[in-house]
Amino acid sequence: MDTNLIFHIAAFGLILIGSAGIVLSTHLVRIIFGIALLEAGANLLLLLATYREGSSAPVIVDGHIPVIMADPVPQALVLTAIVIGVGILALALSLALRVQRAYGTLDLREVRQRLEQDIADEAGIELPSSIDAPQAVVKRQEGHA
Amino acid sequence: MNKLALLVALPLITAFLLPLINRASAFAGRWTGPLILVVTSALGISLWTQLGDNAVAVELGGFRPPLGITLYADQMAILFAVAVSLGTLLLWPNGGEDRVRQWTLALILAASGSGLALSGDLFNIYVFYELVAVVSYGLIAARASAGSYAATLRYLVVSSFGAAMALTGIALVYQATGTLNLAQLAQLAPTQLNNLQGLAAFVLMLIGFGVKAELFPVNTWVPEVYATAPTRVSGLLAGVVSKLALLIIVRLLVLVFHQPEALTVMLVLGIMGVITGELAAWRARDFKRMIAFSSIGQLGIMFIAFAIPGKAGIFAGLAVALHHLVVKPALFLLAERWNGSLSSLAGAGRTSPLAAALFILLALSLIGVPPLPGFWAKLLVLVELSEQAQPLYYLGAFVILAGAALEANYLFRVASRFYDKDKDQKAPAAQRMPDLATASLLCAVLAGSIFVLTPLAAQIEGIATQAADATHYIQTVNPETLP
Amino acid sequence: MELLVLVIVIVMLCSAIAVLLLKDFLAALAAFSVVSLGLSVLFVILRAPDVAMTEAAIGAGLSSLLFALALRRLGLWHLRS
Amino acid sequence: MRRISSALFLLGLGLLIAMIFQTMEFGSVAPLVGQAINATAAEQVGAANFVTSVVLGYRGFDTLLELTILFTAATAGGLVLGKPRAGAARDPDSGFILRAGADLFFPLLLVVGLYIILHGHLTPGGGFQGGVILAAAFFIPILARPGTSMDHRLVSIIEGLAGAGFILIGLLAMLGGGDFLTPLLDKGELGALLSAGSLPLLYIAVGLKVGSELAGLLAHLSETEASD
Repeated sequence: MDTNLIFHIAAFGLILIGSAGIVLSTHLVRIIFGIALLEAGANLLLLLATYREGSSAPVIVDGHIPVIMADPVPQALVLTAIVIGVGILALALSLALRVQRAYGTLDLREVRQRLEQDIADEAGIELPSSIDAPQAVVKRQEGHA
Repeated sequence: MNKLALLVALPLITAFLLPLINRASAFAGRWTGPLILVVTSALGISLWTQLGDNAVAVELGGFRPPLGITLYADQMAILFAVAVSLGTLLLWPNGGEDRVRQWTLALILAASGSGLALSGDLFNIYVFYELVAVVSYGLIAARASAGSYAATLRYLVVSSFGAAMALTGIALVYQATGTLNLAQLAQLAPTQLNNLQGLAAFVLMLIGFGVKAELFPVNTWVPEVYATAPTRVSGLLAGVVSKLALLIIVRLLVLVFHQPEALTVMLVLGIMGVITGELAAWRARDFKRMIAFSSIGQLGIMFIAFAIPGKAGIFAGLAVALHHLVVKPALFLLAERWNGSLSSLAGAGRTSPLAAALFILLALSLIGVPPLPGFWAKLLVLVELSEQAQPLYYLGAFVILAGAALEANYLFRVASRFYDKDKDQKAPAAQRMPDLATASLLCAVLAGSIFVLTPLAAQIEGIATQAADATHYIQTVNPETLP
Repeated sequence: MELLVLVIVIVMLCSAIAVLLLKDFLAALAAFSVVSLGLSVLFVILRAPDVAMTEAAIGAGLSSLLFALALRRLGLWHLRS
Repeated sequence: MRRISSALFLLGLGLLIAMIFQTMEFGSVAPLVGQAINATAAEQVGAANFVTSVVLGYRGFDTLLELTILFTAATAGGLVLGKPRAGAARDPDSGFILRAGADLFFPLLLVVGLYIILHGHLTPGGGFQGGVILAAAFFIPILARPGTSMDHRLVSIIEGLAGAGFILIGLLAMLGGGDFLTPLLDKGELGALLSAGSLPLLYIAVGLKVGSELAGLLAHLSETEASD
């Protein structure tokens, strides 16, 4: 098998697994894990964009200039993307702490319900009459089932 | 002209130093931020007047494109950069506990918004976009209520997903072309991105940047965030930031992605946005979420308009976008005190007659009643849509008309509540002076534009012509041809 | 070389799935670190030492530390005793 | 309902990726910009590590924004987590070994971090990697002694000045008539410690900024009271 193909499978695999984690998980921490995995996959894909086998790292050591150097641009981009990712990760975890403190749960469905309730309370309307009414009813039925 | 970078650098350095300035003198801390925004707005306007028909490009770091990062300023870019600065100034955060942090964030929002409008490098756009996203999280969570934390976290999840998708799209573009400079991409696109991979990259970036532009499948955050964020922040996000995301998508369409399928995808998603947004707004029972959903509908109209190929689409879309840019922040300012259910607004017309009058003016323009600017913007979109003479574009026109009918229904339902006599309920609180003054100012701009409609339209058409001209972009940036 | 890459990729993808499926969050965090470490080895193979260092320091080190702190504060450290 | 739409969404994404996989020609296009940079970076910027040339030279603007994102995340994190309550529940004491280890590690990490930052233009590594190590150096003692807290005033002074320093170096170039962020100073001899013009200065600013932001974020997270 081609090495390049394996690398791409890894990148797209991480992207798919991360997306699945974000879309299908119901626990907020799990969703944040999904975001981190998705970002890792995207970073790998970006680095692979112009990778060619047989190149060497884009660093001149002791005045020795390699014949084929790897493309330094995606490396710089991935560097940037990794640091951005960790900043957002920290913020996401801080928010998760706050949400848990406020609602006592990190289950996405419960958080959504409490959020709807909060918005409805603040506006002074009954919850079932809100726009998400059909969904809320469905959710409750799922809960009973 | 290399002062262009100051539009980003000045607010940024002020933001870095603001906590220190505030520690030295609370007075200086209070006024430095607005002062800097006045300076950048003035700078932007002076750059605009120098600009004329010739766009300029600034090579950051002194590296010739495509090696370095380029800032590209045409009239459209500077227009939106100034809009961000002015918008942040008008909607300067004034509530909550941790004010210095909020002011810092607002300054960064002004810097990153201007940069987003000006940037001419694909990855740089991504970084700016993430910066705008992180700033918005901070500003929304500044409300410090349980709901705002939960809404911010849900927004963060959607937005991070979108950003990762956009990054994937950028990786695909880089894989196919080996460059990130938009001008050089415009040169290479016809040969190297005019294929399925290019289309996939566009769809990924559309999903990614569409999150902030309230694009149909990735707009689940909109009602929650606008209902729980501080109203001024909601006004900024819906009014200004969403247009910036749209601006990027338009730039990408003009320069890089020329597939007809790309326009079709945008058209379909825009139609879905209008349908879902207006229907949800019609069913909404509280004021904030009503205008939040109506904002999804309006942005759907913009997506439909920008899906019209060529200059005509940009002209029409820009007209709707500028109209919405003025109307939506004003509506959110009114929502500061009218944050309750629609039925609790009974009698608001007597407690705050000015606010009620402003709302009716805004509503009329939003629906598109002549002679208000909203009418002309919508008319423009409808005319251009019908000229396309294709079923999907006719459908778009029909959906916009049906949406206008729904809008008329729900907005007038609210307006008639204002003058209801409901003995059981006490009338809602009167509007606060600063909010009312800002909203009046925006309404004055809206009403004033009726009298200068012809020159204004000519001006917007000029901006659109310039923005739609990919050759002009390439010539201005003038990237070196690499072996 | 090819075999090495193949093994790393398989381990990484399995760990990534484990991150989402493991009930115990601490175990999920460990699996996540494995993904990050595998990724940084891949970066070395891809001739990107700078990125590999950053991924090891930030992805495997700092992110895991952030997750660990958050799990501790969220009370998820010992989900099953 | 939500499950179904999520599954549909994932299916669409999977199809999109499959389509990309089908049409993508791996490694077929030459790295246009990358090759040009590899050919001219040594002469134009003067750093032996070309990734550093890109990070601080060609794409220095990205790096400034990246620092801003960290700053924003730290500011927003502070806004979200707020000040810790006095007398909040603390973690149990960490024991002698970790404390002694922390004391031992502190100077070591400090030196390693500074070394990596200062050699960023010569060898792999630089402001980001070194900054993370600096953050660890200041954070591990807190982890070892749960009672102590970080001096947030100092952190905010360092982060403000380091960020402003980066921009000021960029603005200085504009005073000289150049463009924002143009590298300054003499490029020196390729591979020497004092080379690559103002790049090492920028990396010091980056390292301090990254270190202080991350240390501040970590401290904020760990100072929030434990929930159990």
